Amino acid sequence: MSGILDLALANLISPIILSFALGMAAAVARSDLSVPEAVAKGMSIYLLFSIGFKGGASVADHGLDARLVGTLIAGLALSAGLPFVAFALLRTITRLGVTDAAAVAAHYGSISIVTFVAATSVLQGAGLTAEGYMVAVAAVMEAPAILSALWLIQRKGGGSEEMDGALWREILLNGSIVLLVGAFLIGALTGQEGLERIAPFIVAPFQGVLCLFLLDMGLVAGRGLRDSRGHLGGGTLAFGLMMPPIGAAFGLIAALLLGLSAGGATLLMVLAASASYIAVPAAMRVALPEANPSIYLTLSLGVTFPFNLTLGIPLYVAVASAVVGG
Amino acid sequence: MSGILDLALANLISPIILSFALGMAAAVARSDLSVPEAVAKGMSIYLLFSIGFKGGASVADHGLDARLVGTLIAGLALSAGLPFVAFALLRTITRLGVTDAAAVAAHYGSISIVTFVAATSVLQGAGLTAEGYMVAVAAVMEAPAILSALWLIQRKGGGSEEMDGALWREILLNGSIVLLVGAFLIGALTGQEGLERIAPFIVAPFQGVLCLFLLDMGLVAGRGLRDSRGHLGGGTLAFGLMMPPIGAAFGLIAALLLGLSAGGATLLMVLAASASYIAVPAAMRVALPEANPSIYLTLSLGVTFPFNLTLGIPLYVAVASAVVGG
Amino acid sequence: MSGILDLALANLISPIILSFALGMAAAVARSDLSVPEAVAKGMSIYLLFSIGFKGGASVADHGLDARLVGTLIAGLALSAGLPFVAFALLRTITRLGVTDAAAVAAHYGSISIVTFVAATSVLQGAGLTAEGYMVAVAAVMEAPAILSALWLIQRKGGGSEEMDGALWREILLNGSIVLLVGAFLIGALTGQEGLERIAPFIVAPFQGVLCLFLLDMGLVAGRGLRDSRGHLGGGTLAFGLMMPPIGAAFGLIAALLLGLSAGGATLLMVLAASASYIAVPAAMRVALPEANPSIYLTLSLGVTFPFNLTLGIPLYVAVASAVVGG
Amino acid sequence: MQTHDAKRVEIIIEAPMERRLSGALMRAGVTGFTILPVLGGSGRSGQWSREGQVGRAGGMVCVTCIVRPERLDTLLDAAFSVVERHIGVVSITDCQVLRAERF
Amino acid sequence: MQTHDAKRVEIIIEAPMERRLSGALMRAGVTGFTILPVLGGSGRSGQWSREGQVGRAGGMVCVTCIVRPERLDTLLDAAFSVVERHIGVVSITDCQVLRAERF
Amino acid sequence: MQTHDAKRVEIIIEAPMERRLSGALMRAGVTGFTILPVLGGSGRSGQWSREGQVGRAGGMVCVTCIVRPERLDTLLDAAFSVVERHIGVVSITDCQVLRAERF
Ligand SMILES: Nc1ncnc2c1ncn2[C@@H]1O[C@H](COP(=O)(O)O)[C@@H](O)[C@H]1O
Ligand SMILES: Nc1ncnc2c1ncn2[C@@H]1O[C@H](COP(=O)(O)O)[C@@H](O)[C@H]1O
Ligand SMILES: Nc1ncnc2c1ncn2[C@@H]1O[C@H](COP(=O)(O)O)[C@@H](O)[C@H]1O
Ligand code: NA
Ligand code: NA
Ligand code: NA
Repeated sequence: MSGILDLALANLISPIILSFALGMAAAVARSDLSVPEAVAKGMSIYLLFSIGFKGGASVADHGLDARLVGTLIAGLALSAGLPFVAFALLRTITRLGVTDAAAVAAHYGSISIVTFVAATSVLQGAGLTAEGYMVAVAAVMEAPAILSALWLIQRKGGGSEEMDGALWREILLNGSIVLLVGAFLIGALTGQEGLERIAPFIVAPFQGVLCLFLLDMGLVAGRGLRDSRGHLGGGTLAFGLMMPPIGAAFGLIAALLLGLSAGGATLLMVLAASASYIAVPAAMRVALPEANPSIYLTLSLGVTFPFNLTLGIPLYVAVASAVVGG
Repeated sequence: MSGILDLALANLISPIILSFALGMAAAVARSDLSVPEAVAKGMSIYLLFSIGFKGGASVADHGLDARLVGTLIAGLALSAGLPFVAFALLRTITRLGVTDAAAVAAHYGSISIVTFVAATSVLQGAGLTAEGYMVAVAAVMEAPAILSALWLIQRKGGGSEEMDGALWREILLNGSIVLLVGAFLIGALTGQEGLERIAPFIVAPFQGVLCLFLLDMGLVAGRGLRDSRGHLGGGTLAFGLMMPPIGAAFGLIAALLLGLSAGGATLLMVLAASASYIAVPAAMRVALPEANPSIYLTLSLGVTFPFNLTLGIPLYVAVASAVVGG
Repeated sequence: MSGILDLALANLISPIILSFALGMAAAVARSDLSVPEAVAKGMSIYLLFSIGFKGGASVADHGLDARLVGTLIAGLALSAGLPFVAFALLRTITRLGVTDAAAVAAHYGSISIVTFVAATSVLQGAGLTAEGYMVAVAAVMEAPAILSALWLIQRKGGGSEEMDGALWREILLNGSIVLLVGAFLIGALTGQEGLERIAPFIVAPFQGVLCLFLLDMGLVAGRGLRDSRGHLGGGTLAFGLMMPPIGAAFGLIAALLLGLSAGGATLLMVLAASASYIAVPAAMRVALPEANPSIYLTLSLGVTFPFNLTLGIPLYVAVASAVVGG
Repeated sequence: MQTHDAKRVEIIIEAPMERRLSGALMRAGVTGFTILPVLGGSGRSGQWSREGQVGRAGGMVCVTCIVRPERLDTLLDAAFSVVERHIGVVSITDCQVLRAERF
Repeated sequence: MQTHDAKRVEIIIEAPMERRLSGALMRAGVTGFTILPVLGGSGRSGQWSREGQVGRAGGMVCVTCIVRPERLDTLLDAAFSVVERHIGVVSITDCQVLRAERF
Repeated sequence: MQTHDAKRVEIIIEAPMERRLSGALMRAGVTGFTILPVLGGSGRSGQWSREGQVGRAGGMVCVTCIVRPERLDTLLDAAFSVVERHIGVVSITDCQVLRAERF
């Protein structure tokens, strides 16, 4: 128990969390501090490339694990299934309509890659390693949740734009998925040798870039919270804090069934627990324009993301270590 | 004496000064070389975060110095007092009206953080260390000068926009102050351990980023000089070269009274000698729209900044070392 | 022979080529992956500064080579002369008119600095070193080709905007030339000592930045190819693949006459073989607005650039090593 | 200088919808348009700014089309089919153009 | 397609004044506007460009508001109270809008 | 509020030509204009977007000038001398301005 607390505390006073907190505080205080959009996008490209490449290089190094295919399928199932759990919970404890509830549900089936990245950095600090292919699992979990949400809407009689080919293409080939999978393949092809050539770029400064990126995330999340004060009811807020551990529990069960390492189990929990705030919102604006963006964005970025970053990740590490025995 | 010359020469042929000179030359020759605004802003975020964090980590390491509070107060006093000196000098040797003179004076009471950053890097080259909290002093010196300038205007009968709460908030919570102070606190909280985690990002490449940043500063300063040729009278120009050593002298006196190290004395001189070109101009556009921006911007960025960068800093280092005995 | 194949293969599965391929694939698949323009420009500033500085520092280190002047003259001659070769070839094997053929020819006399940068990184991998002043040669080769092309047009009766002073200034002082030459001079002035101060910025992460930059180049080249499908005839395409080895042959002859090292010979071949896609297109839009940009851009960036990057460079390395005996 | 009557249509629309809008315009035979970036704005769905935007998904762009008056209705129909269920603003101004053969 | 008369007001103003302008508009009940970035320009106070700007403090932005004709004066009063002592340009154009209920 | 008639000219032109255009405007005595960035567009020479642009050489910008009606022809002549052989679009709208002494 004190192990969890220590881990949580160490996590809370790490430079990356404090950078996030600084951003949030600056936004809430209405400071004009801001990171240019292009720079924020540049950093996210850096993080995706780096995390993908390192995952691929690690797969090249350790060889393919028999569990790879199973874990990919588990990821697909979690992403497709969790929206139903989220939807049921939302319809029970909040007053959201079908459309808004389905839109929120789509976000919680999908994943937040920055939460994933932060978790790998906590794992590293805790001396745990994870299966390299977990980044591929992250990639496959981005999209299926959207399909489930649209199916939910159709069945419940809400109106959604028809799910045309253009939208499918946009979702499946969205920039982050392509970059993550592409970098993973490059890492897998060039292996340890390739990694060494670019390690001074993608490994050494990684934590520092993550700090500045989280500073910006804090700014964005803080502004969102500030502007939407009052828009979120208590039930909705509670959902944003309850759904992550519920998702994580499903992730843990899958990890145990698959026999993942403690590190791998943590990451699967993190993926299940986290909520999308890039790919899914963009898809929702096209497919479900009637859903209110300030609800799903504030929940996912303003409530669930900070929760996972500060308390969630250490909790999942502790639970995974205790249960799997890292 | 030859020590000063050596130092000045070593400073002049360092990559950072030459990068600045390259930018100036390119601008004057009307090359289309330019650094995208977003990238320049990204680099300044990097520099502020890095310098703040390192200051904080150094305070965490060396413990709190009894002089901290005294130095903060001295910084406040310098920032609030120097505008009066500058105003008197301007009204004596130039033909600027009350409004323009007050606007210029506000810039010279405030500080240029890039000059400060360049000075820390010269100190490092000279093997001197400074009190880590000097970055906090830099932060408190940004704003008071603005108040003095507005007070001057009101007393002299010039008209200025009323100094409303919104403007105060903007000045005190402007991005650079918040980032500098925030990073300082993060550094102080996470200490040496935090620094080690992100050192490959904020320490190792620092000098190189500073080169590119000064390249851009040179471009901007050069364009400003080019476009304002003829706008600045001889007296105004002379002010831009005389005020820095005068400010530095006040800084030195304060440093001696406080008993700062030679490094700390240099930095306090640099802060007093340097002139703002980001926070104060923005505040002036709102509060003193009648003041001519091309006067204060050209003076501060086109005259004083290059002077400090090339000759001022080595001079201050030499004087501080001689007087304090570094 | 197997040496060439090994080299080509090692080149093909290096992270930088695979990053380029990833970008191309993403663009062809119409993914919305994109690198913000400001970030791409920031990376190109980084690459130019870094390559220029390292060249200068290497000249400072090894002393001035008697061949420097000769090589600069050879570069000028290649840049001015190759457009005539290209023009003759284009008029023979394609159906392009005088204006379009001359515009394309200008691109092939000029150079692609990214191809040059990629080649230095392949040389490094192969353990070859080159004369540091080759970056200065690259700089002088940017512009003369434009003059040849405009002369060709005038003689052949095509109409071109008069070549006014403003255009000359724009071409000779364009950002990349100024930055490359400026950084070279800074490197030469500050030498090994200056290099050491900023090596963690300009040396260590270089390969990694190059990966992300080539990812963007791949995206841009891929989009260009995608959008111009059908616009390029077979003859034009053939030209884009034939001209690089022809240019390289001229480069090799010059290198042999000058007595360059195998590394230097490779780089001169690469410069002669590569085609501009930044400076020359911008000049053509001003001076030859009637020339169709999609022809010269697609050829240079969509055909010749990938060819050189994947097959050309290893070929030139192998030939230069065999002939010069590196 | 010889000028010709034309209509200038300005459509402010969510960035993720931009590809659909340009597709619809092309299909309706409107092949000339220009897209400007938007920094921020305010409307019935609240205030937003590019940098302060939650998730940065929902930025907007401003698409300007200049057409001959007789093509206005085709253009509006095409544009409306896309913006119909989405937030955004469509405005039309009378204008004059040089080089009418280009439109 | 059914269109309605409206007024399109374009205000070019210094970036540091933008928050004040949007505040004044909101207070005057003008809740719909769009802000475009400006790259550079020229006027009585000289030529400037975003990248070549000394200090980058003084960039400008372009704020566009579309309002019903009867709200024009309220809008102009609000805008003028902010730009009065500052540099900047205010222009008004007649236009037509779709979906008038949005304005 | 007192307004005055004016003309609003909008010129969409290739970025490498922008310096020439502003030079020509200045020489013709048109010292007030504003330059907006352009993200992308489509025309007879095809579709392009700033990020997807081959070589990024050929982006465009949008130059807006507001002038007194009697200066319109001078402006159009100056602008036309630059855009004549180049791609680009020139449109003119009637507008009203505040603070006419500024134009
Ligand atoms: N009256 C208006 N004038 C100009 N732009 C507007 C107006 N109304 C809305 N907009 C723009 O359209 C976006 C969405 O509007 P809305 O659907 O009302 O939230 C806003 O963020 C503004 O950028
Ligand atoms: N006549 C005009 N047409 C368009 N924009 C203008 C005009 N006059 C001024 N501007 C814009 O307003 C800014 C400030 O103008 P000024 O106060 O005249 O220096 C300029 O930099 C331009 O961006
Ligand atoms: N009818 C139009 N309306 C708005 N912008 C246009 C129009 N035609 C062309 N443009 C712009 O001008 C650029 C060049 O046009 P073009 O010369 O027709 O290829 C396009 O990429 C658009 O940005
Ligand atoms: Na999830
Ligand atoms: Na000062
Ligand atoms: Na060439």
